[in-house]
Amino acid sequence: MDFDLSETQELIASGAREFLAARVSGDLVRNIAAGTGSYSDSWWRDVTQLEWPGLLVPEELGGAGLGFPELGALLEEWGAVLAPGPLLETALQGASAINRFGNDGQLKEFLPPIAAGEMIVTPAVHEEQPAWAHISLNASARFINGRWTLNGEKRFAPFAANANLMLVSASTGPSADDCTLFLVRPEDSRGIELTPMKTAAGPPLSRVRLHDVQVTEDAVLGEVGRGQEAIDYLMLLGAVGRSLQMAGAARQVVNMTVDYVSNRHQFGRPVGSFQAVQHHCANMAVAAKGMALLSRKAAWTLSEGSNPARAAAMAKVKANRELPYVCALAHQCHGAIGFTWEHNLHLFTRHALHWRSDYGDTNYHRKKLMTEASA
Amino acid sequence: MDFDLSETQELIASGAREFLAARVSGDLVRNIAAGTGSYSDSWWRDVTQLEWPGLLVPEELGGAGLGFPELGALLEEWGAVLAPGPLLETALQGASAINRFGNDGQLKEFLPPIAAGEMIVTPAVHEEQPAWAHISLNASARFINGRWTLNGEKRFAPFAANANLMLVSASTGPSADDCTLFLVRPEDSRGIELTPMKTAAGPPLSRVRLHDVQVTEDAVLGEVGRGQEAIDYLMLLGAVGRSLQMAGAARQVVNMTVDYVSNRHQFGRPVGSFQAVQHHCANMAVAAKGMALLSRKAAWTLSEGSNPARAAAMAKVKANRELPYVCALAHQCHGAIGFTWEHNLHLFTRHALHWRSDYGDTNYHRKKLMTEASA
Amino acid sequence: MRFDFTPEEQRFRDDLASFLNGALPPGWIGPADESRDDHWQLYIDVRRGLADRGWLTVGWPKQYGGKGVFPITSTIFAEQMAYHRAPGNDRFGTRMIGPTLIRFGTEDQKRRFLPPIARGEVQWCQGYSEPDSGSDLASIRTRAVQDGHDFIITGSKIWSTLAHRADWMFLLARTDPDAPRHKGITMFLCDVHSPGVSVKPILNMAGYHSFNEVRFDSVRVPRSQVVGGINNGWSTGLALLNFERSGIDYVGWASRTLDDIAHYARSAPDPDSSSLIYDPLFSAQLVDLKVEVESARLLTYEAAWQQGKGEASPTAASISKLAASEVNQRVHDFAVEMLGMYGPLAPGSDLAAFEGALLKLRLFYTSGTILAGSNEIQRNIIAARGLNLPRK
Amino acid sequence: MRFDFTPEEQRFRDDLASFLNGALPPGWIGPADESRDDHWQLYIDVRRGLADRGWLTVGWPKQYGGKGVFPITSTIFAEQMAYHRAPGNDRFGTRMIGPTLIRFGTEDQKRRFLPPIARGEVQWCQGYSEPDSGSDLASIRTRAVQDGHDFIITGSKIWSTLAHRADWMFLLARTDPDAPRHKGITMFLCDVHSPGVSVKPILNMAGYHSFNEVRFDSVRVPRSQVVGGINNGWSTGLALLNFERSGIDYVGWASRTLDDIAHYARSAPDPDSSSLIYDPLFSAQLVDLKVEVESARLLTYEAAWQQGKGEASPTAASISKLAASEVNQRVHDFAVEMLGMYGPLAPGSDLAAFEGALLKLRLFYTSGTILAGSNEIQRNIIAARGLNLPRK
Repeated sequence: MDFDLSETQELIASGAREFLAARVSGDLVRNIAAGTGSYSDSWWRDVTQLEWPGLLVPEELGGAGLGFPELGALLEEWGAVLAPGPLLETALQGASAINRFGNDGQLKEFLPPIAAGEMIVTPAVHEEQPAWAHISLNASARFINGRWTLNGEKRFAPFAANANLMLVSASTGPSADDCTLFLVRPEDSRGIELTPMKTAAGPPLSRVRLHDVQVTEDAVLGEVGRGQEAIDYLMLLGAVGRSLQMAGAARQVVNMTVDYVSNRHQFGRPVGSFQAVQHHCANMAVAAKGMALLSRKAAWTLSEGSNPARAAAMAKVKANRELPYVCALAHQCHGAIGFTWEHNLHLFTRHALHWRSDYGDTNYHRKKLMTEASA
Repeated sequence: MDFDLSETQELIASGAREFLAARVSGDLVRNIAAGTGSYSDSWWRDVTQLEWPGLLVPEELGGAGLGFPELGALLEEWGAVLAPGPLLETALQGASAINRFGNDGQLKEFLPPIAAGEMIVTPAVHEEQPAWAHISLNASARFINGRWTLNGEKRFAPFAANANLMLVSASTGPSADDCTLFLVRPEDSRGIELTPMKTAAGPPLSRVRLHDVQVTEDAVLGEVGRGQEAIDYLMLLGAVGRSLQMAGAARQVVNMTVDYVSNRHQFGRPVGSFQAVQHHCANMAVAAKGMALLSRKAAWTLSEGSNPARAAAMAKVKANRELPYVCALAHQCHGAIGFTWEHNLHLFTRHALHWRSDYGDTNYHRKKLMTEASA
Repeated sequence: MRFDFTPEEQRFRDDLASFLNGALPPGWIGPADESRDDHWQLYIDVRRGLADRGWLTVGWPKQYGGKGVFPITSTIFAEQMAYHRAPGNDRFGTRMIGPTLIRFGTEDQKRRFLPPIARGEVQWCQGYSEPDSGSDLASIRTRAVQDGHDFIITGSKIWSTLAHRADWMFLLARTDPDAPRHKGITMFLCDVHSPGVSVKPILNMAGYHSFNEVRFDSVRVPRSQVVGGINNGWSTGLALLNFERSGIDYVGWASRTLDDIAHYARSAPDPDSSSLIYDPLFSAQLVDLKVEVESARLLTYEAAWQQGKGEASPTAASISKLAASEVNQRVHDFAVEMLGMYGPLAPGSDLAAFEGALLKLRLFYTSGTILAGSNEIQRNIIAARGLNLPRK
Repeated sequence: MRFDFTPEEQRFRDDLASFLNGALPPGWIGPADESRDDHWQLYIDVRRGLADRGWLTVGWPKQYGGKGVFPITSTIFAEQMAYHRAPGNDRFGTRMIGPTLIRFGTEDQKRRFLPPIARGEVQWCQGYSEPDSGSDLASIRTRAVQDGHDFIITGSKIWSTLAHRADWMFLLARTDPDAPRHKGITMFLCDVHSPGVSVKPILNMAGYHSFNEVRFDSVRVPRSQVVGGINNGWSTGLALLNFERSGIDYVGWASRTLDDIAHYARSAPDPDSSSLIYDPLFSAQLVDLKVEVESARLLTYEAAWQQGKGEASPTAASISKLAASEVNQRVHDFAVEMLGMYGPLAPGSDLAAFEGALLKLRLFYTSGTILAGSNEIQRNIIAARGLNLPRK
């Protein structure tokens, strides 16, 4: 075992801390949460300058060729400041899924622009039910005259309005398992209609309606009818990535709270000198540290370990439980000031609610672990 | 709503407090928990002098003709001192089940001696699985030549060695529902063999082996093949009675703990002046009070309300959760001294573990509530 | 000992429920946002309708416009209002300053201030906390300086719910800066429209305007509007908090949301079961919360019962507030979680379950364990006053 | 960053497990009751067997009989010992006084005391707490008065685990009664068989004898057996506690019992399912605990990792002890509850599941959140030293 960040990981984390502290303000996040702000192209351009989208892309395709723990170190910092932007979707899900399931042509077509920061990827895989529910898809793709025609509606597609590559799942056969994942470029495709879904916080989401969207045979990622494996992989990556973001957010909430209670005075002494407040803070710190370790283990397991689904489920269950708990204790420690819109604390609470629901809610991951425990 | 004990309830409770404080020592309970002490006849004789076993028996049959809340007020005090003795079994389960399911002859035969303190009743209804599991019985009764012959093994019969009336369930038909409850007098019956089951605490339990035990037709309580209803009633009564005992025990643990932390000094001040300890005590007090109200409501519902099974399930779930929690916090507040055999605190912990397992464990009662919630 | 309502109580409960079902817009999900004019109008209409039936102040003595019934009935009232997420329950008037005036007010004050509250004609708000005085209320710095028959008030109050809609505020101000901190405080009644009063909105974390900061710039208040005696505001002010402190609103809110989510679960699809309600991981959590809500409800009614007997135990009220505010948070957190990806969708999204109301409530009820004495303070009170644990 | 063991660590873990499987009686459920002569003999045999392989003190420097490996290996050792519920792990010698002597001892002390520990020939015990000094260790009253080359010790120590089997005790005693309370304390090594030492058993709540009260009636200890300097016992004593403090034993115990109860559940009948393991209310709790045990395990290994780097953070150890001792209690409470009516059956009952061991452990582990610094104290440490929260 080795709990230290490697030199590379440490470099990435400290660089990210510095950049993000300067660039991500509470107001940026708050305005997005209010639906009044928007995702900013210039800020994302600066992110791409740091070559973060290509961390996982092989060096020969223009990326940094690093592993999940390296991107994980970044995602923790990304989560700590609630940074808005399609990093998880592009750098983790997009790059990895294409790298794993794509053919040579697809690798060469998509990974270099991802690494160069020119391509934003989003998974458009949920429908009325989330993709991890394994319920048969309503969106369908039919192969006619050498082209696939997609129809249906996907929901909860993050950053879809900014994406120039969508990973769209559609039914390609009679059984629930007959599904296929398509690489769809919205710019080149007619018939894609986006509607924003207003959220509490977290990434901006869209409904994606597909009206006779036509793509070529080359747009199939992996094999026709074998899309479930790729979808499961996207969900797995999402769960690990979210857990890392949540661990970073928890650490940040602990720090914010410690700062506040150290300086706020009541009854002639710092609030943080009361044992009840001290124990709240201690409980928060223990929870945040446990989250960090389980999510880092999940990231490491993706790269090198066995049974990543189990490690991811543990990390996400832990994160789903603890981040709302950490935020609740933080609110107790902050008192009324933390209950205001102007204060940043509720942005963490809002993200906690969003993040625990996507890429597998608590009971979904518990059930995965239950199935394994009774096997 | 009226949360006051009635005058009668208050008289019963205060009389019980006084009597039990004088008569039930920690050593008495501890020795029974160690398996080295035994249930004392003289102590039980004194209990019967107070006419407690007949609280629920109609006045015309020699009892006090009171209701469940009155017996409940007593059971709380009984639980508070962990009093050993078959009060719940005789006064609550025995008297009520016979009163409800017995015919005139049975009422006249059994209730007067119960009220007079001459008859100790025990339910012998569990087998390998508890009676509330509704699994088909292995013990069987066959009707031959005008008599029933019972064979099989019952387990977990409380105070069986002292009982002169056993309520024995046996299968009387091919289906799992075909069961019958028999009134068996061990003194008059051959073929009953008792083996003690060593327990952590709580009532002494026995395995009851039945070898061709013969009883007359009059021994059937209620109707042949309709015993499940009576068994369910015994379980319901047991759940309510236990919840009341557990509520009393929780109150006592709070009091013990408050006393201790008020007097124990560390760091030059009473331990009970530390905010962490104060909050533990506050949490214990809230839990104990909630237990008391839910279990009293369950007792009242038995007498006068609707859906007593629901009220009982709520009371027992609450008691099963909170009494171990209250004891755990009490141990935290007591520190090492509470971890010794000589200290009384662990007797409460031991009883908590026993009591939460009988008359419906937590998940059993949760499932009852779940079934109702989804109906 | 009895755990059901009397026939009169039951009838009141039913009548109130049917009034509310008629008074609220069809399909009302709530909660009200009183900064919206349509919701504020609804608030006024409901408040007036309740007053017309004598229900708004049902627990008050008859001579002041109440029905003089036992506090259990007031508790039923508050529970039903909360269960319906109904606006119009002016708790600052009916549950806080009203009972305080009944106990501590002068005859003139009672005659002047109580009837308008009972008639549902005025709105009150509270002026206790200040930017630097939260849990430590005795540290307030708002000054009131005597000037002839008046006092001149200067300072700042914060977290004043509904101050932007209020007619009157009761507030605490320091009248003797040289006295020990608990001794120099006085309670005043102040017309919010007086010259020098300015109200600044504070947006809450759920994204709407309920709180305000209220500034007092040499605001003149006649001496006749002192409640409970000059420099006696600490004990008057604490008595008022005890009138306020109850878990009943939380109990009503929590019960409603549990019913809502159970209803939702009956038709919500579930990957593993025919519907979410049959998913044991869902229903096990549901029933655990039901047990806790029932426990909090009984604790709350018991506190009201004690109060009705004249044994107003600060501990019973604290226990009720503590238990109820915590289970209410758990219930709303559970509800939003069980809505899955639809849970965090915001009001305004066409796919948001319950029009986003449960999310909004989940966020809003974060305040329940903080306001009206944080739950840490409640635990201190229970330990010190209920269990007599040593202070040092 | 890596989360697996190195091949050497993995080999050590496997070798240790197979040694234990051979050394323990077939079907060993544990726990050992060292007051029983047969169990004590097993303890000695296992301790010696471990020592023969160099494993008992595997983390010590080579010159003192260890293998000088990284603390991760010591942690693997402790986890496996706990998982097997194996006796023979003399943590007072190997994890407490040993590392203390390596850091603070004189060369003579190291030569005299370390090899017998490494060879598994002696048993140590601890003399810290006193009847009136529990959490407040600095208030100890046991006196040590200098008399020529010796000290004369008088007083009473309590909660001394295994003192009835021990050869030596390390203890704290007050050598300067006039100094501030943290300044006049000294650590001594005392032969338990010295004249004037008497050991009185204390039965624990699980019903067996593990603790003792140890009285010192003018016990003579040579000055050469002072550790870390006269009047310097407070810092030496705290350093020793930091060596001790780890959650790893709890992690091992909890993992084993979770495995046991899962194994039991595979064959246990269940009213609603084919077996208990398929009851979602059972398995949901099981996996929740697995997550928490895994979290505690990682926290514990991380603390060892930091220690191995020479960055012995008191906070990491406190966090590990806090998390692990609490989940261990939850695991054992869960296990006994899941055994249903068989859970509370005591050792000696032929129907008791696991021979009553889980009940006994459930009761015994009540101590885990109290001993070695109560978890309240651990939270204080985390707040003060880890988060730098203000003291006043």
